[in-house]
Amino acid sequence: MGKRHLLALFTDFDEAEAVVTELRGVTIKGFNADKDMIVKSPIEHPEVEEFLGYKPVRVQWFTLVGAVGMGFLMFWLIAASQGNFFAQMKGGKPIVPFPPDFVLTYELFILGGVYITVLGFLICAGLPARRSPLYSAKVSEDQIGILVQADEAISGTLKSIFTKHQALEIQEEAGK
Amino acid sequence: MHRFLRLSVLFIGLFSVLGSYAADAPQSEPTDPGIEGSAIDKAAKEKSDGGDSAFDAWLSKYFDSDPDNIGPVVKQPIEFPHFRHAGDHDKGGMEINCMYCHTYARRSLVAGIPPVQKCIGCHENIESVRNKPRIKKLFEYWDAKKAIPWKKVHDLPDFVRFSHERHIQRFIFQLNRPVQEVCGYCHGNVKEMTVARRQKLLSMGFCVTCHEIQHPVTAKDGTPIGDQKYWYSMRKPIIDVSSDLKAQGPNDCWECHK
Amino acid sequence: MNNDFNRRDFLKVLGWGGTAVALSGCGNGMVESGKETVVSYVETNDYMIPSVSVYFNSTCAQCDAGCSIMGRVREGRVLKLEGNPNSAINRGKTCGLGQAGVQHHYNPDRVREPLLRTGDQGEAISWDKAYALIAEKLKGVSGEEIAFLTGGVSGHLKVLMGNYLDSFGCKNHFVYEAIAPAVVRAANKKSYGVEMPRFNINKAKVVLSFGADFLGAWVSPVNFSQQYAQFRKGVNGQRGVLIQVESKMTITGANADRWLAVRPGTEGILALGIIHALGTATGEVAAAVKGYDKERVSRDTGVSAEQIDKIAALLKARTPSLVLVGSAAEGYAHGSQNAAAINLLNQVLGNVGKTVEGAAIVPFPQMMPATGNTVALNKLNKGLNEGKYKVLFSYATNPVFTAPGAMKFKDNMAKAGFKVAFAHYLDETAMQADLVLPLDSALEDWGTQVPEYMAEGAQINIQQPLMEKLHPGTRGMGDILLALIKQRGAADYKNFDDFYAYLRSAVLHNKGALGGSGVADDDIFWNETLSKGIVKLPGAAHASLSARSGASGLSLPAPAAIDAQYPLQLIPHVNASLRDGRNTNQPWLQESPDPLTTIVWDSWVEIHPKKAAELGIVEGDIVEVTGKNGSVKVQAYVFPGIHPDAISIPIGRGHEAMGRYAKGYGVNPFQILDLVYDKETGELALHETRVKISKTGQRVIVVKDEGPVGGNQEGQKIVPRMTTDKVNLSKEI
Amino acid sequence: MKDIREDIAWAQINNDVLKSLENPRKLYWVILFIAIAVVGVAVGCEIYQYNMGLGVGNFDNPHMWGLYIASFIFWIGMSHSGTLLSAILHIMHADWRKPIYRFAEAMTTFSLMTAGLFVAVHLGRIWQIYFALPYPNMRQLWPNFQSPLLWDAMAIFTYLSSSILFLYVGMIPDLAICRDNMHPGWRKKLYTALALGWEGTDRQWRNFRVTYLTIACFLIPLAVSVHSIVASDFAMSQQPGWHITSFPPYFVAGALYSGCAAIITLFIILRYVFKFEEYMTMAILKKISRLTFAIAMVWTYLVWVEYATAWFGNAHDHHLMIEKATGTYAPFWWMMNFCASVVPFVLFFKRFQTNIPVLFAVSLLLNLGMWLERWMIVAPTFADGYYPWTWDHNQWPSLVQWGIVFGSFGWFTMLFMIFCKIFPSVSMYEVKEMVYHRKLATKKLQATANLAAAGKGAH
Amino acid sequence: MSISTLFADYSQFRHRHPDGDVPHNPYKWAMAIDLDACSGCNACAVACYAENNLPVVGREKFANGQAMHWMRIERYWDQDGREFPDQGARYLPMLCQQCEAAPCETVCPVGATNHTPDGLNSQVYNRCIGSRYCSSNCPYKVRYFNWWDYPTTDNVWPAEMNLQLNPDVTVRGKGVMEKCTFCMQRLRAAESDAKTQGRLVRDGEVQTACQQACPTSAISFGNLVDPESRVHKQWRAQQVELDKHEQAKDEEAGGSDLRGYRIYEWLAPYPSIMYMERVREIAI
Repeated sequence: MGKRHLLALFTDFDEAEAVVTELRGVTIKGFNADKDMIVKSPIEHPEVEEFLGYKPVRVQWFTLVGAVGMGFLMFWLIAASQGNFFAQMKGGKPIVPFPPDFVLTYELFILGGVYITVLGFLICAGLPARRSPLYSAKVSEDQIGILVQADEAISGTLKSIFTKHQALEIQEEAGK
Repeated sequence: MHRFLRLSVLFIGLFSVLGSYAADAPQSEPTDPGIEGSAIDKAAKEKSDGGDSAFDAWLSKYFDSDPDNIGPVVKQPIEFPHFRHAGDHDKGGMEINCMYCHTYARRSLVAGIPPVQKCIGCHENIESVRNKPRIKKLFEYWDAKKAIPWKKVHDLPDFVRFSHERHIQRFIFQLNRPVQEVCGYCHGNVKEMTVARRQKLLSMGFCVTCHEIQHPVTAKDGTPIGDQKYWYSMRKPIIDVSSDLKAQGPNDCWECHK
Repeated sequence: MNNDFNRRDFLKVLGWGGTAVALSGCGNGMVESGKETVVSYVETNDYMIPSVSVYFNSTCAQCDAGCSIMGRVREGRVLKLEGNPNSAINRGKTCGLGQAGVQHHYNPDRVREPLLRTGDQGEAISWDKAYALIAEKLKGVSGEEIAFLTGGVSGHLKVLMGNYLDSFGCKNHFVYEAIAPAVVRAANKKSYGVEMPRFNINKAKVVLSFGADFLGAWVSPVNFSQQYAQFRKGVNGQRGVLIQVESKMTITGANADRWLAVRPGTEGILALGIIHALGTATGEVAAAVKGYDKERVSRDTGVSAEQIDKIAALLKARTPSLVLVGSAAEGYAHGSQNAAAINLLNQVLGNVGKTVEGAAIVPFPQMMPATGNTVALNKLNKGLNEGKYKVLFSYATNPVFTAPGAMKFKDNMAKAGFKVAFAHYLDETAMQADLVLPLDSALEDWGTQVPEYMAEGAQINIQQPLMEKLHPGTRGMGDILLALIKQRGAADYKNFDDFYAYLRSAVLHNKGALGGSGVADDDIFWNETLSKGIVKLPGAAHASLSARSGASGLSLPAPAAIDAQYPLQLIPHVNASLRDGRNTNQPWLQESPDPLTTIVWDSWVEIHPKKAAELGIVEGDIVEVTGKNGSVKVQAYVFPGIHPDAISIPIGRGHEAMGRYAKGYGVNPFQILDLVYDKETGELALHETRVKISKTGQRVIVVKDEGPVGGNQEGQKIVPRMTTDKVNLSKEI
Repeated sequence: MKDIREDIAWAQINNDVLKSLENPRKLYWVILFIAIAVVGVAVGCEIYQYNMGLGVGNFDNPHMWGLYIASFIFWIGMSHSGTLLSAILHIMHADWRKPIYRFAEAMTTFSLMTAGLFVAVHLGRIWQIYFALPYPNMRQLWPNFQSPLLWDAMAIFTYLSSSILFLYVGMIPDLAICRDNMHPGWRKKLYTALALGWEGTDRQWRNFRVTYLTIACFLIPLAVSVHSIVASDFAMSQQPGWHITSFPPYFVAGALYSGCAAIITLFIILRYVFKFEEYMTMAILKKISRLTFAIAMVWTYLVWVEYATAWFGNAHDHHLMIEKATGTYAPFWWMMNFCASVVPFVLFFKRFQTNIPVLFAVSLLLNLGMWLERWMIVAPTFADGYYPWTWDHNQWPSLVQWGIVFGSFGWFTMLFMIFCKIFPSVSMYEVKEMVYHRKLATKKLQATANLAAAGKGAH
Repeated sequence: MSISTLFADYSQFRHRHPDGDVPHNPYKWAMAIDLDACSGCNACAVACYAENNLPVVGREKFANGQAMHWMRIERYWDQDGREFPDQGARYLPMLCQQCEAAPCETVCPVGATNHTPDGLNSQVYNRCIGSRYCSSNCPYKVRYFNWWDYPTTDNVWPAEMNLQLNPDVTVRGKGVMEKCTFCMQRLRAAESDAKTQGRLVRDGEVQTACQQACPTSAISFGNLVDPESRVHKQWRAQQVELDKHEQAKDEEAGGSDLRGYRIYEWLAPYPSIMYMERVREIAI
């Protein structure tokens, strides 16, 4: 008796919110809203995150490490290459001139920041990801999708909750 | 995970393709009419062209700074047996000093090729090998009073000014290093070759790696070598544990680039 | 094997390693194997080290000053010429002209084998054929019917030439130099008793030069330049003063402390005026200068009266001084008088014996230089016109280019039966010849040379090959003459197989006189001589100067009134590097900017700003300069350093043949010269041509080095200059 | 006048934008064709120059640099306003940027690519350009980290790659939309790959927001630094007319300026060829025109600062100043001042702020002016540098130089047009957000209004 | 790479000649040119062509301002609106000033032009990528760029002319910058000989081509560090100090009575060539 997926589509956020709050409220054995429920929306929507409850975002940490690490490393490499490899002397200038190196460090600090941020984004957002079993192109158009994962036994109850809130459409994973 | 695997496979493929493209094409093996099937000759040949994979050749050609980097085999008018002249006694050589023939090395930019005169000078009196094909050829040139068109084997780019004189003077006459070692540092172990073949990369990196070493600028007894005790190069000399003065080789673009 | 065999073996080219090296410049940095061949020899000597260059001494043949040079030879190629420090003439220095000697040698436009004219183009023939041809043409030709035209020649070549002509009993050896100081020589002869005394510029405190461009192209520029440097340093901080009197500023004028733009042709008057102003003259000199009071002189010459006083005062105050007379003063119908008057000034100032001395004499009169003049050219031209000459030899001169167009030399030359040119290039004269015999370059040939102007001590310069012949087809002039003499069956030349042998035996023959008396072994002496490149003659006698004043019969014409039709005086000026045009095919010289206008690769006409404004001419206008004998179209350059009544076109460009670097660049002012001759010597008066100038409407951008603001510093401190009252030279080393 | 219709249906948005990927107007193809032709010319010139040497560009001593460097700066400058719209306005929550920032960002990317080409074209030995890259090599040499040119290289690389990432990340949700609606074919495959399996789940959106904001924050200082560094190519040198402290801000302002002008141009073109009237509305155009006018004034101020610095500076600067105004380059210098300082006053008038033909002409003039400005920075300093002997007033760029410069415009247009045809040049999801939030806002407004009305009624 | 090396290097290479009183190298090549002796005859320029394989660009390219004369003679007139320049011209041989703090060095993106320990301003042709930034930043405009590929251009080095090329000097292809090298090939040869013999180069042992040719010996060249060298004496006599950008003597009231000066000294590139002003006689 395995898990099955249900995808319900809603026209606007108010209904979606209602559904979500209800699903988080109800206690059905074998269904944990925080784990088994995913909300899909066509636009970036702050409210969704509010009524889904707080979930931490860790991208900034990547940014910090990337920027500082890359900047520091690069300064070190540049300075070292100037000082320790074949010396190219410039009249009246020190062999390791700090001002130019700072300029370069600045650029590389940003470079590292951006790159690692994107890397962090991919990791945190789990991209590139496998497509979930149930997906509707409507989600990328104008409808809110709520994807739940539950035992066949309780799928009925979930369905009833969806229908109660005028779900436009409920898709169901084909049985095994 | 599999994504990264694919990536690495791709890269390795790319490298090896490039490598096989960039590495030198295999050269035709020169026949040695001189001493057919003599053991050392064979050994010398194997030595002088150690075949390695295209990829390694390419890698060492472009990435290593001082590995053994085998140049192409050069076909010379006479296949001169270095191992016979300069080789060790026990291997049947005569241990002739490099600078006996390459006599310009200590006083000129180039090591130079001895005039035919010089070869004849000895070979007139060596009857035993007089009718060996190579010697015959030599005498043909001599009788025709023609210079032998030797091919350059270590031909540096034309904008490079390399002075044999300085290196010989410094390492052989001032630091009393053995000749074979000094010459061999760049030319490889010539005394075991037939005709010479480039053994080292001789790229700028090859030179630089050596010029960056802190060389002793005082002879063994601590007396300064020439005027080099303080200002041998751009970097100030250091005194190491053995309390003799060391300084870096000249690292000035115009020392070598003309 | 004896030594000079080695030398020649050394000069042999074995593998042009160097060339390959030099030519492929900034390739990528990979090491090659088996591409190039090593430079290797069959036999060597100790000094034959690849990549180490050796210097050999010889003599510069770019002009007749006779500077000694050292050729840098490496891998069998001569790479560069330096001055020979042991030569009293140039003391290790060279001029730009001398530096370009290698380009004369390596010139791609050299003639490479004998050419026989067939119709319009020449056909290459063998030397034997050429000699045979000459022999055939000479058969039954009497000495009077042969003309031998040369430039200035000296040394053993001259001897050989003389002997060759004697073998015909031929007296027609015409020596012609287009821009020789012939009038000055004559004047000197009159006033000093020698043609070319020694001038000690370095001993003089004041040098008053009447158009003598001694820093540029006059007589022996390198020697004079060195003297000039010492003269500027002066003794204990007393810096020498240079005053230059001329109508067109030369490089010497550009370095003068005072440059006087005198009305063309009135230099002599100014000289007399100065004598008058000095007031020290007595007797016939005083009588001669009586009429020349300041007012008149300044009226005639355009030099202000107080200027004349200043000069006189200076000449009084600072002795010894030196007065020089040069090409600008001699180039007039009354050139001799000009020169005489100026030399007179020298005598009045008592410089003779101090700054003007007798030069040392080489005790071999037959080797002394045969100096050229235009009288000879005239004579030859007349003869050719009358068809007197069946055979004409021409060597080291280019009359078709340098003779005034009005002489019709080209046409007259055609009247000679058979014309042989010993040529280096196919220049204008060679183009007219029936047979062209290619010569070795000066760096391939043997010879001796005796300079006309002898700096301290007498010396004979040795010329010797610095490298193997470039072209097997060429021969040395000496070898050719020797061959020709042998044709005449002169018995005493049988045992010389080439000119080298002749030279060697000739030198060894008077070893004693040449300072080799101490040396027993001939070979040693000979090799020493070659290695020195100079034979110094110890204790050679010095000519003594006669100090008699040439005041008698000194009559200077008042400046001619401005001719309405041809208002301007044309001054063809001599460029230090191109001279009479024999060096024009050397690109370095074409590209080295003219010192005054910085113009390259082209001719120009210099016009004073005032005159230019008058005629509405601006820089770059193509103007037509028209004289009685034709006209030339040339770009205008507005130039302050010229008298408003004169314009100036440089000599040396405007070739119609000679080679890729000379042909078609610029115009040739010789073509429009008037045939006016100096009254006494009969020399062609170069500066006497009168022209008019008119705009053609075209305009070009003048190809020159100076920028749009010309010689303006825009108020920056780039070349400041100090006044003598400010500067303290004694502090300097 | 609203920035956008609020009752516009989201599906409608999808359709309109996706249409632009399918069937633009004919004009699109005309432009693309012309662009490619011009690029062809430039490639020809470059090959000729490569074979013959730079002499064919008619450079000389002292005219070492010519149109190439001028155009280089111009293109770098062009890139900046893209960042202005997409990053700065994003942080300021100016949501009217949303329909237009996508193509502005694309403009940034492609003008940077064009600028990069000029660095290469300018070199005497383009085949050795890898000498300038800091990588461990068999020569054991490094580039000279002191050289502003190397800073340029670094900065441009950073800027280019960052903007590409920024553009891409911002495009992921739209790519998902394309993926969902595109009929099967290579494009669908492309979108599927690029969309990285985006499904708009809450987790994805959450991280997306933070990432996008972070990159935006990085881009702003980056953009400023990039053009300051380009300015320091000149300011760091000693030459009169270049060695001026106010150059970095001056260059940055100029960059934003020319960029905004370019945005107006492209705005008008895209609006027409892709029938984006719904989204690229007059109201937005008006906002851009005002922004442009403001920046124009900033620039004008700074250019006068520069003139003052030169005028009261040392003799050489002073002289150069006079030469610019009266010498060989005078016509261009005056035209530059006219186009860049006077013409913008047209935007001062309301009626022109929405008049498309006028704006189009004006924007082109502004760009011309800004290009001239760059040229007037580079060339006159060579003509009248320090050393009077080498002054040279006769040098004139040859057709080869001009050909390559014009070609660069073709190159940019080509890339840009191709991009707009393949990727949505209007950000669909953000327009949706815009519409959504605006609708909410008006709802709230009405609600309060009704409340107030009701309250009155209760009285 | 250790931090100690790093900071050692930071200070180590900063020296100019001399560093305080102690020169950090036995050689500092410098020149002194006496403009009072210079007659502007161009011999030096031609000698330079001969020594350094300079291409003759021909008339058209010269007209385009693409001439390659490392050594150029400049002729200036007095700017006092007289009818005639009757006090002569002023000649200035202008060549690379081999600055101690050269503006060209710092800006080269690939480090093709560096400072050598003996105080020259090296230009490495095969490293140059032709960005031409160095020349843009040179106040004297004495750097010349190969706009064309001269080795393959007609009549630059035709058939035999190429045999004259100096093997010790690279022939530059298209797209590289070049400039006066103080005849580096001669210096290096002399230095290496001296080293072999364990001594320093003697004064006068090595000459530059221009100096050797100069008929008036206006150019003197040598080692500024060697107190016995002629150049050193001249610089000292003229009270011109290499590492100052304004000389003490110029501060004196009424100016100095010495002739030595350096062009654009105030820009502080510390040129290695001292010129000595031309003198004008007032007695005439």
